[in-house]
Amino acid sequence: MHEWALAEAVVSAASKLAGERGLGKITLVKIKVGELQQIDLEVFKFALSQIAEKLLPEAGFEISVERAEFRCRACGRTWRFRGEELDPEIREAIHVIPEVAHAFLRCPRCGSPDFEVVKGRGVWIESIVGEKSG
Amino acid sequence: MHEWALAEAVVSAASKLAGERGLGKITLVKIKVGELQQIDLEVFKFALSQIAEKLLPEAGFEISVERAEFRCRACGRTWRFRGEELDPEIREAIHVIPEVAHAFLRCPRCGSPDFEVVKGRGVWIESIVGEKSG
Amino acid sequence: MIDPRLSVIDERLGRIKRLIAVASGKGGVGKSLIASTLALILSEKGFRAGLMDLDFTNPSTHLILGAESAYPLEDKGVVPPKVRGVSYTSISFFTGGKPSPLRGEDVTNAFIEILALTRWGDLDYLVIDTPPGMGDALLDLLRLIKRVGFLVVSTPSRLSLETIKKLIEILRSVRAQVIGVVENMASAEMKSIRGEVEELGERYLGSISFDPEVEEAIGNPDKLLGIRFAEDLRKVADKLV
Amino acid sequence: MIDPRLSVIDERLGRIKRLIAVASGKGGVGKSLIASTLALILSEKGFRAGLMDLDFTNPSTHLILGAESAYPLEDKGVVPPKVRGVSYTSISFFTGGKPSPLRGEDVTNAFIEILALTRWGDLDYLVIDTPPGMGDALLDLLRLIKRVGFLVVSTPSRLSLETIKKLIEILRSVRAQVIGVVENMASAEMKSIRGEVEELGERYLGSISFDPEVEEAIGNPDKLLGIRFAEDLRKVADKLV
Ligand SMILES: Nc1ncnc2c1ncn2[C@@H]1O[C@H](COP(=O)(O)OP(=O)(O)O)[C@@H](O)[C@H]1O
Ligand SMILES: Nc1ncnc2c1ncn2[C@@H]1O[C@H](COP(=O)(O)OP(=O)(O)O)[C@@H](O)[C@H]1O
Ligand SMILES: [Mg+2]
Ligand SMILES: [Mg+2]
Ligand SMILES: [Mg+2]
Ligand SMILES: [Mg+2]
Ligand code: NI
Ligand code: NI
Ligand SMILES: [Zn+2]
Ligand SMILES: [Zn+2]
Repeated sequence: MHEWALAEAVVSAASKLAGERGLGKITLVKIKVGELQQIDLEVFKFALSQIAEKLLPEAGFEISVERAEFRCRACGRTWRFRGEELDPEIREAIHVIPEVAHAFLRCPRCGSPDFEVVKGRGVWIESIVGEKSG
Repeated sequence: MHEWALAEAVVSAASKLAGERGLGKITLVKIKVGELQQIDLEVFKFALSQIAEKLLPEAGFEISVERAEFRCRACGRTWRFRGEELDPEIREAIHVIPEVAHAFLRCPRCGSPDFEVVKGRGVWIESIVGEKSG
Repeated sequence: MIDPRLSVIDERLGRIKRLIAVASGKGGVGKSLIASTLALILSEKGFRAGLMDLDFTNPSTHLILGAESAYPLEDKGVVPPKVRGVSYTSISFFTGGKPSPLRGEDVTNAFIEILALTRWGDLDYLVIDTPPGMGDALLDLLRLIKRVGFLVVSTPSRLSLETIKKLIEILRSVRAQVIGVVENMASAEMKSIRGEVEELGERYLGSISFDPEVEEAIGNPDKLLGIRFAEDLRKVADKLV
Repeated sequence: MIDPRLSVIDERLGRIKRLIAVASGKGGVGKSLIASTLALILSEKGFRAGLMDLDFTNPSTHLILGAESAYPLEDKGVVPPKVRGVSYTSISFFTGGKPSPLRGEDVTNAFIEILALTRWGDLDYLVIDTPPGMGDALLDLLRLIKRVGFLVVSTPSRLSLETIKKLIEILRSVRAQVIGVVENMASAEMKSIRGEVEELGERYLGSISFDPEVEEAIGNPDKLLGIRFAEDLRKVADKLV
């Protein structure tokens, strides 16, 4: 479970952002999670709430998951990630470092490992809502 | 002068595009040229007209130049290309392969060669206008 | 927006009979030395030979060929200069020997630019020197030039052998042509990888000895063609033509 | 949209006293062997040492260390396993030895992911093995870890020397710390590059002989620490600590 490490990153980035924007408190953080990360949302939410307790005590977190989509650079074919069909070890590896998908997945049309993750990679802060300080 | 080679590429791509879209003839090709390419527009237009004579006899060409802009990945600074301040040999090299800018240019703030060409690279077909065949 | 350069690549390479990429995945196994000398040998045999250096962030064929002052002619495109009979192109023409750190997307762009502009004309062989690793240059080579064959280079070392196994696996997965494997820097102390290569189902094209005369011959094609290294490589070349 | 991973990198590396990247620009000069053995030597000397393999498309430190079965613990992040006392991380944990062709943007993403997730804890030294070339990995190392020092490796060959000159020029232009140059695979037949290194104004950290026992020691840290290669490298390490 490295959801905790990602939650730390989110809280740390959100607090920095609040500082930059002169927000005294943050009330909402909107997060987008790529499907490829295969985040355990319960664990992630729990970690966010624990870590935010000190740093962003009034923040709520809204999380959406973006489905993963690949596009082959060799033949143009697009397709979707089907984590449930993969070996658990491979899923776990992609969960930690999504780029290792290039070691395990191939374009279903032409067999190329040269595909782009068009959508569904990473953990992103989409927006924060807060109140100006002072 | 390799404007001729680029003009050949434009005419060849435009004819293929016309084929794909079922256009019997092309009347206009809109081209965007990045400043970094330092294209001689007179030579380029002449080459386009010569090459198009056979393949796209009814096509006009509209060319716009996009100014080049760099952004440093190390410090975020953005700046513009100043070709006129460079040694002619360096200009010529960048004219042929714009990426060699990374051998000669540095971020004016932090000295890094790790910059992105945000705008002003390449020769692009923006759009074509034609008439459906049949 | 459409990048028109992609439309002319096939035409620019259209009069080249055979394209041979020298690759390994590993650095320092002798790819550049073999690519450069192979082009010289093919030319010596009377073929029209070309050499393209695709190791953009660390080009070295110009040093091996002593071609630091070669420069192409711009004539309706870029016409490769001839270096001892070999039509030659390298990014070093344009960087003038300055360091050129490039990210993957820049490698892709520079490669497409070179492919779109270079007028090779009629060639029997175009030898392509490739960088180490399995990154943008290799993937673009596979994406943009479908009919390239791969001459895989390995030393006898296990680290090199493991790397070429991976390269061959990737080449097979995209149905690229693997011409065979050349073993370079062979020596009495090191066990040959011939058995492993044959077990992989690939052709073992021969072994090139570690040759202490290589270093002195760098920068001097005549000398290069006269040493043991070239003699060993000629036997490999005979299997290709 | 903001990538939150960048916010925690400094904190994750915060309790590492010194970061040493082993680099050359050229492949096959012994970077991976030196990086792996240097980490072992530092640990042997009683320092808390770590090793990060940044050659994502051709990792080899796991083969050198015989660490094919090492796997990290996931505990509020990724905790590097210890390999003979060295806290170790490599993409090979996750690729399981399969080929991993990655474009530059994937290298960047995987690197940031590893930096954001890995809990190194307290270390005296983190040694970083780098890939050949001057591409995304090098540029990201410079961009993301400002306080890394570079241990430059070269063989006596002119091709290698020309490459490290370029690397050093780039490192200087961004004011990165160049610790010095190690000459690897020295032999009686090859002239040392000591003079050239000193002329460049860099510290010559010593010479490591070509050692035929290296090949047999690959995969076996105990053996590796017992051969001439390690003996020569210990003298280099003494100058670093
Ligand atoms: N058969 C050989 N005998 C002696 N030295 C060699 C031999 N093959 C290559 N070399 C030397 O080994 C080094 C690496 O060769 P190079 O062609 O640059 O490898 P690569 O292109 O794979 O990185 C160079 O210094 C080169 O001169
Ligand atoms: N001093 C040395 N003596 C003998 N062999 C060496 C020595 N240094 C490196 N090698 C061998 O040279 C090859 C290249 O070394 P490696 O560490 O993989 O280089 P790099 O990481 O720079 O590509 C490997 O087979 C390695 O075992
Ligand atoms: Mg992850
Ligand atoms: Mg151009
Ligand atoms: Mg090379
Ligand atoms: Mg290495
Ligand atoms: Ni996890
Ligand atoms: Ni020109
Ligand atoms: Zn495909
Ligand atoms: Zn900058």
